Amino acid sequence: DNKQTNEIKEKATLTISAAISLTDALEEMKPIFEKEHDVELTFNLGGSGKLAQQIQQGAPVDVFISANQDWMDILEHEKLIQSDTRKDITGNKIAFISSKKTNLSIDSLEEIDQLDSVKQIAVGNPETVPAGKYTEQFLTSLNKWDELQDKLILAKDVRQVLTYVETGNADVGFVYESDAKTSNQVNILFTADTTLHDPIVYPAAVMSDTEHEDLAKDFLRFLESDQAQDILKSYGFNK
Amino acid sequence: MDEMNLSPLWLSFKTAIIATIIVFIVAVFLARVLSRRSFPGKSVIEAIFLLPLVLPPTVVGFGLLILFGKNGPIGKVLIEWFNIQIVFSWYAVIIAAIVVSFPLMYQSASAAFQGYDAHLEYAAYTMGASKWRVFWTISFPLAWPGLLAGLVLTFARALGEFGATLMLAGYIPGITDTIPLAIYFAVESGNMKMATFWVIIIVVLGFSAILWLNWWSKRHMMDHSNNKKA
Amino acid sequence: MDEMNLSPLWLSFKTAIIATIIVFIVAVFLARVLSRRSFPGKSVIEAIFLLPLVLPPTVVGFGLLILFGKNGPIGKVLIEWFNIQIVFSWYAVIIAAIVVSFPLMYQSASAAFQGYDAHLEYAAYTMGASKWRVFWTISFPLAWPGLLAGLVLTFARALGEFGATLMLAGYIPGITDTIPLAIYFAVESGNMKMATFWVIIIVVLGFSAILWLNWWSKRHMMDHSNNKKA
Amino acid sequence: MLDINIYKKLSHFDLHVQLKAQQERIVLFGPSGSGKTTVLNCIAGILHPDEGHIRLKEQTFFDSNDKRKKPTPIQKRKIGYLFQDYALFPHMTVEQNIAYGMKDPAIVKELLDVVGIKHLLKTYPSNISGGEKQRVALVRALATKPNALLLDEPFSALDDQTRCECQDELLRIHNMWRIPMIIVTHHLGEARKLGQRILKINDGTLIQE
Amino acid sequence: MLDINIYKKLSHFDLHVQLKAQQERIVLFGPSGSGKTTVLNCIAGILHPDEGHIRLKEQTFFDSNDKRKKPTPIQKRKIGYLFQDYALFPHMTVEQNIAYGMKDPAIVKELLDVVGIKHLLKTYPSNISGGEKQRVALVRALATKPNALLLDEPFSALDDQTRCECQDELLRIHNMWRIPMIIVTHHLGEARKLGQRILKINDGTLIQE
Ligand SMILES: Nc1ncnc2c1ncn2[C@@H]1O[C@H](COP(=O)(O)OP(=O)(O)OP(=O)(O)O)[C@@H](O)[C@H]1O
Ligand SMILES: Nc1ncnc2c1ncn2[C@@H]1O[C@H](COP(=O)(O)OP(=O)(O)OP(=O)(O)O)[C@@H](O)[C@H]1O
Ligand code: MOO
Ligand SMILES: [Mg+2]
Ligand SMILES: [Mg+2]
Repeated sequence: DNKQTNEIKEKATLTISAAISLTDALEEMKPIFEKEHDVELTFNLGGSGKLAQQIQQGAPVDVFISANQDWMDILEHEKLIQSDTRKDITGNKIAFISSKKTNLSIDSLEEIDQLDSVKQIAVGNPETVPAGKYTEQFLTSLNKWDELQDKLILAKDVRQVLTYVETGNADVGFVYESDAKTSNQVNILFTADTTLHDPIVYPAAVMSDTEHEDLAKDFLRFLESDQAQDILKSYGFNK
Repeated sequence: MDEMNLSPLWLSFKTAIIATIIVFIVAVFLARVLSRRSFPGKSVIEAIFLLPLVLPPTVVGFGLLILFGKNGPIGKVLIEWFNIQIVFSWYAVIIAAIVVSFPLMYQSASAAFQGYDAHLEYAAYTMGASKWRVFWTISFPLAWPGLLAGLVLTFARALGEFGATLMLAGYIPGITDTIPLAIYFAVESGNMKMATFWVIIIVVLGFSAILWLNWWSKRHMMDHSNNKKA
Repeated sequence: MDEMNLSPLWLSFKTAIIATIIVFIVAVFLARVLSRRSFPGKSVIEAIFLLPLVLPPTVVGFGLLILFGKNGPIGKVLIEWFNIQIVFSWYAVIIAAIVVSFPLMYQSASAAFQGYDAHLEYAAYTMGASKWRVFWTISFPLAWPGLLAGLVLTFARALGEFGATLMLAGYIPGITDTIPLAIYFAVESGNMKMATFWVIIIVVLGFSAILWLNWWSKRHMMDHSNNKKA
Repeated sequence: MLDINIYKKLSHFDLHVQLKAQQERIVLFGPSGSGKTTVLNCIAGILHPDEGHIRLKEQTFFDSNDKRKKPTPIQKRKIGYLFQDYALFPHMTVEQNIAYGMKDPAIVKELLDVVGIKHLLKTYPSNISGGEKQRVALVRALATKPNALLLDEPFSALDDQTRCECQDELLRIHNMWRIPMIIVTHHLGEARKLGQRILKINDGTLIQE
Repeated sequence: MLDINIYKKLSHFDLHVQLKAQQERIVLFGPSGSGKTTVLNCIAGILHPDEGHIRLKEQTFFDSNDKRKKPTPIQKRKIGYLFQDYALFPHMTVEQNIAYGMKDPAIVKELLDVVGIKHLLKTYPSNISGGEKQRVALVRALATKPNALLLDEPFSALDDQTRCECQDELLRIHNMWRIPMIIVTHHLGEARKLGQRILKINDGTLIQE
């Protein structure tokens, strides 16, 4: 009896493990959704791989938003997510950036051959960083990847790429467009043609063992709403 | 920086202190028990204690996640018997801090207990003092300089712990967001002002704690050595 | 696991050893100079030495990047004068390992030099020994148990260093891919076999080094204390 | 009352000491390195004989024939011991050193006056002279009001006058307490003055006088 | 040859010692705590007087009137010192202890025989008796062939026979080297035997005999 009243009083808490690049957008959505649903949102942010591993080890998560399909596939294969709830909620582009301080003049894909003149190129490790994987595909389709091997600095995440470019230690780098927009010290020289790499999508799904299934599904629905999509766009995400 | 949430400060402070106390007690006890003993395999045990230092914190975190996760051998028991969920909770933050700082305290304490003249303990025994009393009144104060060094290292390491915490405790604002995690996420989201703010806070916090510890030690534990040169 | 590249093993080994040697020399020297002196601000200096321990390694790495980067105050000079590029090179790996493990050695050494009877040094001086000789033949061996503890901590920490290395050195296969970096990327990419392989390698490497160090110390530095109980 | 029979291999000779003492003062007298300190250490429980037994009053501290019995730990033997090298606690003041095992504050008060270290109570052992240390160690050993007393060259660092006062005080205390005392000394006059029985030891073997 | 004038405030009295010594043996004789060890420490350079001077041969070790001059460091004074608490190096064998500052191996060889510690050469100081330690410290101090010798109660832990042999040896060495020696002792017989001059000290002040 006593227990019940307690449960009613306590607001439900929805734990959302989300790719770290979505941090700012999610923070902006948080109060809106919380108000509509009388729920508290808790974000657990990190690299998609780390988040997936936490889920594999039984971390109490309700919703997972990954920055790539691979980890979502693994979780789906292990039946840790509800397959029917899986949706691609947004997307991103690969941006080619340089420091504002340099006067590099690669303004378009056609001038990419000038990359030969730069010394160091920062890119996410393609084996672990989705943005790196897409960059690899992009450069491979231009037949540049192998040629540039010796100049590549592999970073553990997109943020590290940004840091290298911001501090001038790498001349140029490849990051998500959304990441590039968080920094006011880099220029986006151009964005990669989306046809030259796999589509960059952010799949989301409700966990199999969630205790708040309805709320979780509401949250996924909310992510697809115009309001949420506008917020995502303002941070550089595009479906 | 508009809406400054100070919870990481309090959380980090609380965590570092509690972890330091627990590590201190356990490591000093183990070091004392093992320091004057020699048996085959002792070196191996001591090397195992150093594991969390050799492995990158993320890997330590991964190991802890496997142990304390819902399906892990320890995590399972804790949930079934006590309904305590470790992952993503404050317990996880504490556990991570304890595990990574333990080797520092153990090594320091172990050296400290070898450093003084065992004869003095015998002298205390002849005066009828119990083992417990001899430990507290003779061994402990004589080993103190080394123990203090270990304490300082332990506190600093617990305060700065990041990799294992992130893995085991996740980054959950208000619950597991210690200062190092706050710095990391501020950097990740490009908020350099926020990052700098937290770096300053953690440095000030670490410094004050360490300076206080040194001051306290000089006052209460080492007054005899101050007099030495008088 | 098909095409196993063993370069991280050699790189980590080399880095840990060189970093340990450098840290040992510098920290022991500084600790000795400061341990028997007291001046205002000494505590503050010692607290600064602890900074790399309090700050998360990534932040330390960020700081090093600012210092040693192409446009950093030190990095610039090195490039212009000596044409040495630190960032993304093996130097970066070494520097990161040195910086993060320094506090461990300093604290241990500092405690060790306070731990023995200074009278014995005077006795050596009356026999005409120079400062240098007294240091090597008296102070150093008497402080050895604490120095050994510091050495073990330093080596383990240098071997396990990850965050600052990754930031300053990047991940460049064959040049800066130490074992901890290899483990990290294996874990991140879900290649658990590879991760386990490297974890085993680093544990074996760390253990062998530490066991060897303990064995060597027992043989060459502590033979007198073995005899104590005879 | 005190009954010991010690056999112990040392590096250069074997120690073989057998003695029984009532409530008397026994002086152990012998050249340097003859095994005197080793005997005291065995009685106190810091070392153990290879063979033999050690008994005080009804208690058996050590008995090599009784395999089940472990040696009584030092702290249960109630034996006062003035160490040859004093073994003062460096982190405690003279006062704290003396108070550490103190059972009889009255005795201590008297002693402090007689042996002349009252003015040093608040000082640390590293800041007092050799003879002062020795006197502190003496008071500390007596303060525990032990069942037996072992004194290893208790007055070797004292000048004749101080030594004489300390000896007299020791005799007075013995008259009061009536406990077995074993006193090690090199000083023949001292041996004659303090010993009700003098045992000579040489290379580990007793030569009754 | 040795010319000292020391003024130093101690906690319970002031030390004021003035003495000149040619190549002679001076005994410093006085009650426990009277400042004997402090005098030796000042000469050796371990402590410094508040005022006064210390000179040996042509060298000035300390002079409070000469503000520019820093006290000569211990290791440049060439003064042999047997510490009251021996100060043997615990991590070195007896042999290594003696070899540490050895200048005169011939003397050492003779000494080892006479004082009877030859069989202990490979042993560590923690494993030898009190009197044995004292003799090691004596040999160690003499081995350096110093310009002056300070002995702080050099024979206090020795039995009469060993003591006598050691005293004779010391006299023989003094005859050979002809250096100033300052010997602290409490033993009147020893003072008479060793001292060409006996200086009594009490509460820090000399009383010429
Ligand atoms: N800790 C030890 N380990 C091994 N041997 C020792 C130890 N202490 C002393 N010895 C040896 O045992 C013998 C007896 O030593 P002990 O200390 O009992 O002599 P002692 O009669 O007290 O001499 P002293 O009058 O010089 O103090 C000596 O030969 C000495 O070298
Ligand atoms: N390290 C020190 N610091 C301060 N005071 C000291 C120190 N050592 C000794 N004293 C004090 O100085 C005085 C003289 O001490 P000193 O050691 O010179 O005496 P001593 O004549 O050698 O006596 P003993 O024969 O007992 O060794 C004593 O009152 C003592 O308490
Ligand atoms: O946070 Mo991610 O998974 O590196 O885009
Ligand atoms: Mg003895
Ligand atoms: Mg003295």
